[in-house]
This record gives sequence, structure tokens and C-alpha cells, in this order.
Amino acid sequence: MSKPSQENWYAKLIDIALPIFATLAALIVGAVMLLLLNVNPIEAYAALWEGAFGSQNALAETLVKATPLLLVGLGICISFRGDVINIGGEGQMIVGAIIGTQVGLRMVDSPGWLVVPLALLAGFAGGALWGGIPGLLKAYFNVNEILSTVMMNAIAVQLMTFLLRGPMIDPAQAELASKIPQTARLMENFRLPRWIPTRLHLGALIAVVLAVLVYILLWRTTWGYRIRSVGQNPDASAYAGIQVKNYIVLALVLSGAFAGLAGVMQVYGVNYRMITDGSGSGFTGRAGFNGIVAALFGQLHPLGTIPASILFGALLVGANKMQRVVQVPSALVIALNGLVVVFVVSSEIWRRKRQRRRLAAEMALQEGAPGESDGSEAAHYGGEVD
Amino acid sequence: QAQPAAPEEEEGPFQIAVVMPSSINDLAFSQSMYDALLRVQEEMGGEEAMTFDYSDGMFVVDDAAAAIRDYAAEGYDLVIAHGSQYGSSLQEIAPDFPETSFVWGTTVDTFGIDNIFAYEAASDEGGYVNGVIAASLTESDVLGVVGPIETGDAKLYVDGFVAGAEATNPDVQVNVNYIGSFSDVALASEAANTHVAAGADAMTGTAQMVVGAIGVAEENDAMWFGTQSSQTELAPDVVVANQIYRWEVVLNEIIDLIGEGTLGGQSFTINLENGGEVIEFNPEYDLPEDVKDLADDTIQGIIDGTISTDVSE
Amino acid sequence: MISDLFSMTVLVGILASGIRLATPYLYAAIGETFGQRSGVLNLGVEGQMLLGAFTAFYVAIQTGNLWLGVLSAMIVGAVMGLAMAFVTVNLQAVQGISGIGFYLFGLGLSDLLFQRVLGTVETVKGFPKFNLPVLSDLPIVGEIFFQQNILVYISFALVPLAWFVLNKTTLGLKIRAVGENPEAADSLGVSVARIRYLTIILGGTLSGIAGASLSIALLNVFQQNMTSGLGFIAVALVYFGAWRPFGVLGGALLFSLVNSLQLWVQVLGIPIPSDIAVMMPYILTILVLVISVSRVRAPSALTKPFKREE
Amino acid sequence: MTERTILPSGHTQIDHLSMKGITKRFPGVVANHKVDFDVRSGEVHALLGENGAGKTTLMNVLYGLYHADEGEIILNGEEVVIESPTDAIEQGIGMIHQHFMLVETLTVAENVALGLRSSREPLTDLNKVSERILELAELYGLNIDPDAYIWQLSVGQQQRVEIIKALYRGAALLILDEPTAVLTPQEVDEFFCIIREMAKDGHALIFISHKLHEVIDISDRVTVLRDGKKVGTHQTAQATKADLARWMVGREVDFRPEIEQVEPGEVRLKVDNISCLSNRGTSSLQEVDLDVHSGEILGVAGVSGNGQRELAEVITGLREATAGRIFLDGEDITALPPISRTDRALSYIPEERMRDGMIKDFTVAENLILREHHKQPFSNWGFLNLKAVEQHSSELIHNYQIKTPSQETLAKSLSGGNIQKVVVARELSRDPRVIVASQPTRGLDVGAMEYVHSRLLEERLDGTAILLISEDLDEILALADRIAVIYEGQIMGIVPREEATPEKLGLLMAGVKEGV
Ligand SMILES: Nc1ncnc2c1ncn2[C@@H]1O[C@H](COP(=O)(O)OP(=O)(O)OP(=O)(O)O)[C@@H](O)[C@H]1O
Ligand SMILES: Nc1ncnc2c1ncn2[C@@H]1O[C@H](COP(=O)(O)OP(=O)(O)OP(=O)(O)O)[C@@H](O)[C@H]1O
Ligand SMILES: [Mg+2]
Ligand SMILES: [Mg+2]
Repeated sequence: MSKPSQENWYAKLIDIALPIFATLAALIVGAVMLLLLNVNPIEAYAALWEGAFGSQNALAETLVKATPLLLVGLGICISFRGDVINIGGEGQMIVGAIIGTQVGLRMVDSPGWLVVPLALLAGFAGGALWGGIPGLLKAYFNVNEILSTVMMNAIAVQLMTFLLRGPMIDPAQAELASKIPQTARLMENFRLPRWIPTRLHLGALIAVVLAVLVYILLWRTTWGYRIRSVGQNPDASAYAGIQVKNYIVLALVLSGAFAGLAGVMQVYGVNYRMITDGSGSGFTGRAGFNGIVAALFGQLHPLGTIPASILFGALLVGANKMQRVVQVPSALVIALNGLVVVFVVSSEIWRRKRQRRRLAAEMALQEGAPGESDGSEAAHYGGEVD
Repeated sequence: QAQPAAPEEEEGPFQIAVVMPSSINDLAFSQSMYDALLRVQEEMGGEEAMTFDYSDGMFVVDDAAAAIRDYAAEGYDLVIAHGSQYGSSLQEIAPDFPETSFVWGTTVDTFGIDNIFAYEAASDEGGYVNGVIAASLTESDVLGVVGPIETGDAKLYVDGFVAGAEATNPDVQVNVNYIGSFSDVALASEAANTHVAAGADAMTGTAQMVVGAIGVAEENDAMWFGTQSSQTELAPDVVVANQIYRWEVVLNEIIDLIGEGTLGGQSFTINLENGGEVIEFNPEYDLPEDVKDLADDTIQGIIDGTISTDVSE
Repeated sequence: MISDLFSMTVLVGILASGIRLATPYLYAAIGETFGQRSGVLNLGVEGQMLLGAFTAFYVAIQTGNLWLGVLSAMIVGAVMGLAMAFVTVNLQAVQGISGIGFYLFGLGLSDLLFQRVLGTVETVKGFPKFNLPVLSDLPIVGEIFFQQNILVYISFALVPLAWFVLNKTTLGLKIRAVGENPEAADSLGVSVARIRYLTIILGGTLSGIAGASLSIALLNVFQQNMTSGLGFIAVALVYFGAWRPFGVLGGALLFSLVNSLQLWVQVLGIPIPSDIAVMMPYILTILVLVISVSRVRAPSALTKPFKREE
Repeated sequence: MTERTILPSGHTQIDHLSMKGITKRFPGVVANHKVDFDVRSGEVHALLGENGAGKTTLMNVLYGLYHADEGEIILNGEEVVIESPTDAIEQGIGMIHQHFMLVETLTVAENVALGLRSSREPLTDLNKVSERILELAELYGLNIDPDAYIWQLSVGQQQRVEIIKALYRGAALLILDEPTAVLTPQEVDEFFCIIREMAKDGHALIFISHKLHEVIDISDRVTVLRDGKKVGTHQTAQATKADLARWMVGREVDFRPEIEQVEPGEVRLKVDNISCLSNRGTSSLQEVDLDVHSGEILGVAGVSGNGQRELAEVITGLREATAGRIFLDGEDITALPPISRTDRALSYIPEERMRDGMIKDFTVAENLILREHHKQPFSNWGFLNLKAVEQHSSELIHNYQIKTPSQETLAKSLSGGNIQKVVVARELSRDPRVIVASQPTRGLDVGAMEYVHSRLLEERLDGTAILLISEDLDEILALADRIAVIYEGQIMGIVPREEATPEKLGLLMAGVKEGV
């Protein structure tokens, strides 16, 4: 019986390798673009690899990049499982960061062990608030969440610029002509511990732990059961006595909360203050969107989202390095990211096909063995009349 | 952090790395730096003497920080963080690379760290001059301004423009529109349309999205005043004057200081006086003599200190 | 100052500019409506628009022929649509992500081409204002509606046309059936794949024109990322319009009008912080949906790849 | 080349179609194993088998919805490849699907017109289609409004639409997958007339049903499947119901359960003067009064679409009553949400199992705890107790003989009858005090039906009050203590079982009040 299990092992390996092959295929297409730009693709991709995994620091940068993707992605796992399409990660990150930063700015006299967890909770709550509004609107006013979350992203960006250039502006900047829209820097003892000398911070570990918790939430608790059931079939859920509206709101609240946490962690783990360049993505690095991609790569499974975030984080970090080393425009890097995304999602179908083929093969094997009821027994009840 | 020595005395060229938020051909903020670096390179004697690498499109603060750190680790002599949102990252990175010089703008804050320089543009000065010219030329007495976000360099410029216009012509009304974005070309264009509908016959604006507004100015035969980079090419018929940033004034000074072993601790301003800002008149535009004289007087007045742009709150 | 808002100039200004602003949304959102009615969510609209905008601009500048520019934008949009259709229909990729992938690709490629081919921001002489005879002379109304460029008119004409196709033709019936219950349509011999290919390519084509309407009709320049989120708003407007062309028109007009109102609020010096003013169209769009209780459900098969035999 | 006969419907006659050695595998099951099947023009060939035996699968293969892993299809002596329904339609094959292939958001006329060439391409010709539908409806006694949306219709009405759709298109070979599951006896009679007519005209028909008397009634030959394998093919004339049942199940089946006398107890469920609206916003129930006593089965008979669905939904809290009150064990529950009613031990077997009773993408085990997931032993402090869930579901799967590869199988891949078993098992296993059962045995094979009936009777013995809504008069006559007849949202009369005859009920169902 060792043979089938061995085959299984091979099959699994190929399944895992599939997205990697797809990425390589996308990079080959990218190589053509690079050649057209008179850049040596091998040199370019070597730089990409180097930038993503080539050193302790590169690896750390990859993980730093992956952390908000994972957190947002966890929220996406929850909401998409509840059939709530949350496109509002950007806004939720921003609002989470705003509220979380307030904690650090206001409680300057308090000890770090108190402020940091409190701030993370506040960020969680802020994201929950910004996700909860579209949730309530959907549940009680039938306002489509794709529309409202897209709109709320724009509102959050303007709210951020309003606050950062006004009420929350760094007092030092308020004095200067430059008036950079940023908050004051967080106190040293309010920062998430780092793996010196890299920027890898405790948030990465927290995110992984949370992935496990989200897994438990979704498949081991009644809340998760209900979120999924409402997502699959609201009619049947209503009839089963589940308060459908509440779980729609809950799905968005939790989804927003995780994005909010991602936002506040960017402040307490990476930047140590909020700054805006006037766009949302300047602060979020598009993690609110890319987190969706990561979660879907991870098949909306919290644990699958972990490697998916790392893959995507590596790509983003590595591509920036490639841009520096071979001096290609950032535009190429963006286009290349797009190609990788398209190729990887497209490769999914091979995995599904392989799975089917494997099952069918297994069954054909079983058919050979005598079953419980076979033709001979059937014949007992009557033969052909014709 | 391992710090590869990068002694300037070595015969290799002077190496600069620059991180910029938008792309190098935005006809605005980032391009002004890119063009300046090209000029510096030429002045220094080409690639033998100076080379520079850039990362453009670095609007994500966090990515910029990674780039800055990476450039520093690679041993560049000078790392330029061309965007006020990058300061916080520099503050963190610079101490790890004591032998690399960093510079950022636009601000005056060097955080008291001795390998950080800072630069800013007195954009209010050029704004003031543009405002004076616009107010002298307007027939409707209505001027329009298309701004991105009410902060930093943009706000300074706009405030200067308003002050200049109001000081010249008490009847003039300056309508200001901040569209809330650096990239929304369509909204910038509609903002310009709004100004035209409100009666403006001269407009200005700042940041890369104003290219949308310039077209509207041209279409409606309204005057346009540029800033940061030269926008004359876009609408040769209606552009009257541009305030142009010549960051090389600052860069040259910094490169000299680095040569002398000073890696930071000072801040610089480009302005009309030091030639870091230049008012470039569109030769195609038929500017009346008296207005040209008034503009020149204003420039001189600002340089002399007899005219104050009066924007500090 | 607030009373200034009600002066005739301002009202005319708001309406005329609202109509201009609505134009790209209409093209993109009507195209997206077709896709979504057949069960495909295309989040790549923005990327298609950017490529369309660049292509139209480049071709117009090279050939001096604006219509050739529009045509090439349509082709580029259609090709992007074709790719999207292949990926979502044949390869059954998750629609949400593949759309984001195409968006990134379009965003990057349009910028790359812009930098390599054009190098710098330039302007083009775009479609001129075209005053509709007689109508444009009408007081007020003429100025608002009938002194626009040709692409504006076409975008508005598209709305009843789309309504007609969706509701009165056999093709429309097939599209609606495929988006609601592809199994049922399939069981009646309607090719789900063919219908979806058609709507996605149509969507891409219209997104291409949406881009062209920016680069060679309304703005007459190309700048990297010049759509700046417009494509995503267009997708949102499809939801606002509850997948009905006239609903989409309502959403596009509402959003654009409030946006132009917001510009006027600032111009008139009404003391509201600029950021807050900029929020207005976003907030109002949501609010309008809150008060107008709509009970329309999304097409049931939206985002679900169709495969026969599980 | 032999000239083929052209049928009145315009299709070319299919003289003989045979499927040879069809094998179809799904993850975990072999749905068809080397099945041979054939049908000729002019005959009705019935396909019989327990739930999950593979009937629908075999027909889906024929219609191009599934691709067989092995086997071939021979049409008029030539091998044909049927890749898709389009191919099947081209060959003149039509199908009425067990799970209706209807687009909910379209009207009846639109559903019928879909995929057909219009007389004014590219425009639709819905008026013409509607006219023709009305003609057909008239002709075959199937009352249907062409402008109604599918989502506004009851399953019985949807069944009629599905039939009309097939008749409208015409076909040389028509597959009928449980077309009579929710028709009234009168409708079945009329429908059989149509089928006989078609057979006479030279059509070939394949008929699937779990109602053995129907099979005996209509078919010329019958093929029995068991566990995906063919048991045999017989001339129907030579078979009895008992034979059929034995071939299918492999044991004797008791059709008429003995009903023990129970003295009805207190009123458990009281429907007091209830009115409500239909999905179309029109008035549905009008001042309905019903009492269901402990230990009693109250049958509700009526033609589908006369308010049965609304009655069930008002009682279970899924629909708002516009007037009147509902009492459960004396407590006014009119304003309570569904969950509070569930928690008061109200069980509900909905008529639309796929929409209201099932979460298709949940596993069988997950579906089996849908109503009780938040209670001990399945949930502790909000955490699911997977052991308890597993034990519960394996118990129910065993008791109700739910045919599923495992309890982790997704519900949507079960056969129609087995999905129904999951719902019934769940609702009856929770020790209910009141049961509202709509079409509880729809699509169940005889064995399963027998089991469900005996379970309902057991509940009755236990003192449960049962409201049995069914379009199957046999079922109502077999089980109900009293029979309420509903017509256009009103109760036409309540008849004790002893006095009930099909004729009497039939008149009431048609809206004729007796003795007037
Ligand atoms: N799409 C599918 N995916 C997986 N399994 C399937 C699928 N369709 C059918 N099956 C399985 O194939 C077997 C035969 O199912 P089928 O629907 O043909 O039964 P049936 O004879 O029509 O039963 P019923 O009388 O209950 O309708 C069942 O075990 C069922 O679970
Ligand atoms: N499988 C079987 N095993 C034993 N007895 C059977 C079986 N099938 C039917 N019978 C017996 O045959 C007789 C007739 O059955 P039943 O009453 O269900 O049919 P019917 O009412 O005559 O038919 P219909 O419903 O078509 O009018 C009954 O006495 C029944 O017990
Ligand atoms: Mg079946
Ligand atoms: Mg009988």
C-alpha cells in the first residue's frame, strides 16, 4: 500500500508547485518586456530573488510586507465566506490606524505594555467601525457593500488628510511652512518589538497566531458556522433561525477589524507615525486590495492565506529591488505584478482537474475489487425481457 | 548594520540615489528633481564624475523606506528622499549609516541628525510673482487655482499666488479649489471648468494632476501660470509664466559640503534670490511691457526683502 | 455665499460639468453592467480604461485622426476583454482577483508605454464641442446638454440602447438568464461561454472608449494613472444602479453632479474644509441608496464560474 | 438512406436510441456502472430506482449535461456524441429536469422563450410566446400565468412551467425526470393523456417516478436501477407494483401503514384568522382558521399555488401575517422570529428544499445540525463539538438510509431524494412538538416514503401536532386524521378522514363548496 501514498505525496508536491510554475510563466512573459526595455532578464530576476529572499534582511522585508496582507486577508476570509464582498480594506486600515494612533498620542504618560495592546485593540475597533457601517447599511438598508466599501475608502482617505493636516498634525510641523501632513512620532516604548537589525516586528507573529484563530472561528464555532451558512444560503439560514442581518454585520465588522489591525500595525510596527501623501495607498501600500488577492490565492482559507501573503509580499518587495538594481520604471513592476496575479489564478484550474482525475483513478481501482452489491445479485431479480 | 565605506576621495564617480513619489516625467514635482540631477551631472562632467539611480513611483511610504535603506547599504554617497512623507523613514535609517549623507525635502527639519540635510522651496515667492502677473492681466478680475491637497509645497504656492494677486489688484477675486488628490486629472480638469464658468480668465495650479486643467485653460483661452516644472509646451498659447525649481542650486551645495566631509545637519531653501527658483516667461506669449516690468520689480523686491509674500500664519 | 449656489450661472455650471464628468462613468459602467448581468464581475475596468486612454491618445497624435483613436481604444479594450474572458470562462479563474490582475497590468503597461513612447506629457486637439443644431440654442438647457463633445452624446445615447438590448432582444434575454441561472440557460442550449465572452468583450470595448473619452475628448492629455480610481467608482455605480442601465445613469449623474457641486462649494468660498467637501459625492451616493429602499438582488450567478458537471 | 418520419412537432422521429455500457463516476460514488438502456419511438420507457440509484445521472448523460466516463449512445443505429444540451436538442432530445431548470427572475414566458428563435429576431416575441403558452395550458389543463415570475410560483406551479417548457419546444425524445412529484391527481391524469398522445404520434418517452402506480399506468417497459447498476428491463404489463418495489429495494414494501387510533389532545397549533400577502404582493391567505391538536395529523389538500406555501411560511415565521394571530401551545407567537419558534420545538419541512431547507455547499453533517447547531451537545460556549456532530450525523444517515459517500460530502452532490431525506431526518430527529411538513415525501422512493410516513405516525403517537401539506392526495388520505382543503387562500372545508373521498376533496379543491 506504499505506492498510492507515494503517488499522493508527489501529487501534493505538484499542487504546491503549481502557483510557482504559474509565477515563472508570468515572469517569462515579463522577460520579453524586459528585453524590449534592453534589460537583461536574468540579471533582473536575480535581483528580484535577491530582494525577496537573498538575505536575512530581504526575508524580513518580505515578511513585513506580508503581514498586512495576511491580516487583511484574514478579514477577507471571514467576509467572503459570509458572501460579503468587502472591498473596503483600504479605508478600514486607515481608520484603524487613525484611532490606534490616537491612543499612542494621547496616553504619553502610560507604560508601553499598556499602550501597545490598547492601541492594537483600538485599531481593531476602528476597522470594525469602518466595516460595521457598510455592514449595517447592507443588513438594514439593502445598500450593496461593494458600492459602500468603495465609497468609504475614498471617505477615509479624505478623513485622513483632513485630520493629519489639521487636528492630528505633528505639533512640530504645525510650526513649519512645510506643514507635512503627519502625526507626531510615537514614543520609543510604544513600538512593537523588532527582530533587530531588521524591520520584522512582532505583528508578523501576531498575524500568524490570528490566522489559526480565524480558522477556529470559521470552522469550530457557532459564529463561524452561522457566518458561512448565511453566506451560502440566507433563505435556509433564516429558516434555520439564524439572524441573518446580524451575521452580515458581524462578517463586515470582523473583516474591517482585521484590516484595522493591519493599519495600526503599520504605525506601531513599521512607520511609527501616520503620514499621508494624499492618497490612500501611500499609507496602506494597497494592502487593502492586495489582501483580497492573497486571501483568494489562499482559497479563502486562513491558513492558506499565510503562504499566499508571503508569496505576494515577496513579489512586491523583490520587484522593488529589481527596479533599483536594473533601473526599470516602477510601471513595469506593476504590470509584472498584474501578470503574476492573472497567471496564478488561471493555474488553479489545473489543480482542480488533477484532483478530479486522481479521484476518478482511485475509484476505477476500487471498482476492480468486488463490492457489496454487484451485477450477479441484480441478475437475481430478473433478466432482460427483450 | 554593515556599512561599506564609500570614501568620496576614491576616483569612482560620485553616486547619488533618489527616491521620488511620482514618475520622472510628471511635469511637476518629481520631474523637477530628475531634470535637476541631469543638469548637475552635466555640470560635474558627465557620468565619469557623477552617476545617479532612481526609484520613481514610490508613493508607498513603506516601500520608499526599504528603498532608502537599500540604497544606503549599497554605498551611495548621497541618498535623496524627494518627498516630505519620507522624512520619518530617514530619521530612522540615517543613524545606521553614519557615513552616508541623506537629504530630504521639502522641509527644513534635519532632526538634529548630522548626516541629514533638508531642503525646501519657497514656492510662495514664485506663486506671489505669478499672482501679481495674473492680477495685472485679468480682465474679469476673477482668478482660479486648482490645488491638490491643502498642505506643504502646494499650499505654500497657492497662498503666495493669492497674496500676490490681492496685493496687486484689490478688486480681484481668487477662487481656490483643492480637489483632494494628486492624480485625479479628470477632476482637476473639471475644477478648471468650474473656474472658467465662475468667470476666471487666468488660472494656475500645482502638482502632477494639473495637466488636466491646462487643457481647459487652453480651450477657453484662459491664461495659465505654471509651477515646479515648465508647462509651456503643453499650451504654448496660454501659458504666461512658470516658476521653475532648480534643485541643482541645493544639490551642488550639498555635494560640495559632502566633499568637505559635512554629511548633514543643514537645511536649504531654493528661492528667487539664490536662483533655485526662476520665473520663466513664455517667449511666445505677448506679455505687455508694463506687466513684464512689474513682474521684474516684484522679483527684485522679493529678493531685496522689500516685498513680503506674507504667507506665514 | 450659500445663496450664490442658486444663481443661474452656478446651476448651469454644475449641470454642464456634471454631465461631462458622468461620461466616462457611463461608458465603463454600462459595459460593466453587461458583464455583471451575465454573471461576470470585471474589476479590471480601470486597467482597460487606462490602456484605452493611452491608445486613443497615441493614435490620435500619430495620425491626427480622432476616430481612429477611438477605434483603436475599442480594439485594445476588446483584446483586454478577450483575455479576461479566456481567463474567467475557460480557465474558470476567480473573477475578483483576475480582474485586479488585469487592472494592475493595464495600470503598469499604460504607464510604461507612456514613458517609453511619449516620454512626456503632451496635449492633443481632442473632439471639439459639437453644438447640436437648434437644441444647443435653447436657453439654459442648450448650454447644459447640447454644447458638449460627440463622445458625451454617445455615452448618453448608450443608456436607452443598453436598456433596449437587455430587455427587448433575445440576446438580452440570454444575457439575463446566463447571469441568473447558467445551468438553466445551458440546459436550453444557450452557450454560457459564448454569451459571457460577448459581454466581457463588450465591457472591455466600452471601457476602452471610456478611456478615450478622457484622453481625447474631455482632458486631451495622457498622464500616468490618469483615471485615478474612476474605474472602480464605475463598478460601484453598477451596484448603485442595481444592474439597470437607467439606474446606472442615475448613479453616474448623481455622483458627478455632487462632485461638480463640491467644486463650486469651494469656488464660492463656502467655509467647509476642502477634504470634507471632496467627501460629499461619496457620502451622498451612499445616503441616496439608504433612503431609496431598493430590493433588487444581484444576478445570482455573479462571480460564479460556470462548469457543467461538478 | 431511409427517410425518417417527421413528427407533428416538426422534429425528426427517433426510431431507436440506446445507451450502451454507460459508466459515470463522481467523487466517492459510481453513479452509473455499465448501464444499458434503450427507448423506441412510440413507447414510454420508465426508469425506476431508489433515491440515488443513478436515474437522473443516466438521463443527464443522455442530455449532454454529464459526460460519461465510459459507454456510447447509439441513435437510429449510428453512434452519436452528445457533448452538451445543445447537441441533445439538435438531435431532438428534450428533458424535464428533476431540479427545475428555471430562471427565477424571469417570467414564465421568458423562461419558455429562452434559447428559442424568435419570430422577430433580434427582438423577443414574448406576446406570441405567451399566447401559445395559454393555448397549451388550456389544451393540457395546466393553469399557468405567462407573466408571472418564477420566484412568485409554488413548486407545483413551477413543475407545470417545466412541463409547458418541454411541450412548447417539442422533442422527438422527451426525458421526464419526476415530472409528477408535485402534481395533483387530476393534473397527473391530464398529463398522462398528453404523454399517451405523444407516444401515439411516434415520440419516444422516458419517464421517471417513484409512484409505482404511475409507472404501471403509463409505461410500456420499465428498467430498474439499483446502486448505479441495471437490475433488469421488463414489460410493464407483466409487472405488479409489488414486483417493482421488490426489484428496486430488494425487499417487500408496506404501502399502507396501519394507523393506530389516537385520541387527539389539546390544541397545539392554532391559526387564528390569518391573512397574508403572496410574493406577488397580492392577497394570499384570507382569514384562515386552523387548529391542530396534539396527536393529530391535519392534512392540507389543494392545488399547488392556492396558499399552501404562504400558510407554512406564516406559521414558521418566514412571512409576515397582515392580520390574525398564531398560537403555539397557547402562546401567541405571531410576532416571534423564526428562531424563537424553532426553539419552541416547531419543526418545518419546506417545500423548496434546495432553497429553504439546505445549504448546498455545506457538508451533510453540517446540514444535519442546521437547526440545533447552537445547542448542547453540538455547541459548548459557542464552540462546535465536532465529535457530537459526527455521532449525530452518522446516526441519522444510518436511520434514514441517506445514501452519501460520507458525512463530509457536500449536500449539493446528493441525489434529489437523499437531499429530502437529510431535511426530513433533521426535522424529525429534534423531538418536535409541532411539525409543519410541506410535501415531505416529494421525490422519495417507496422505501424512504414508507419510513418517513412511519416516522410521522410515530410522532403523532407521541402527541406531536402535525400539519401535513401535500399535493399527493394518496398521502393525505393515508395519513391525515382530518383534511382541510385550501382554495385561493381560503379554507373551503375540513373533512374527517372517514368522510373523505377523492371526489369530495376534488370538488373542494376546485373551489366548489359542497351542499350549496
Ligand atoms: N454532480 C454530482 N456530483 C457528485 N455526485 C453526484 C452528482 N450527481 C449525482 N451524484 C451522485 O450520484 C448518485 C446518483 O444520483 P442521481 O441523482 O442519479 O440519483 P437518482 O436515481 O436520480 O435519485 P433520486 O430518486 O433521489 O433523484 C448519488 O449517489 C449522487 O450522490
Ligand atoms: N411491495 C408490496 N409488498 C406487499 N404487498 C404489496 C406491495 N405492493 C402493494 N401491495 C399490496 O397490494 C395492494 C394494492 O396496493 P395499493 O393500495 O397501494 O395500490 P392501489 O391503491 O390499488 O393503487 P393506486 O394508488 O394506483 O390506486 C395492497 O393490499 C398492498 O398492501
Ligand atoms: Mg433523480
Ligand atoms: Mg395507491
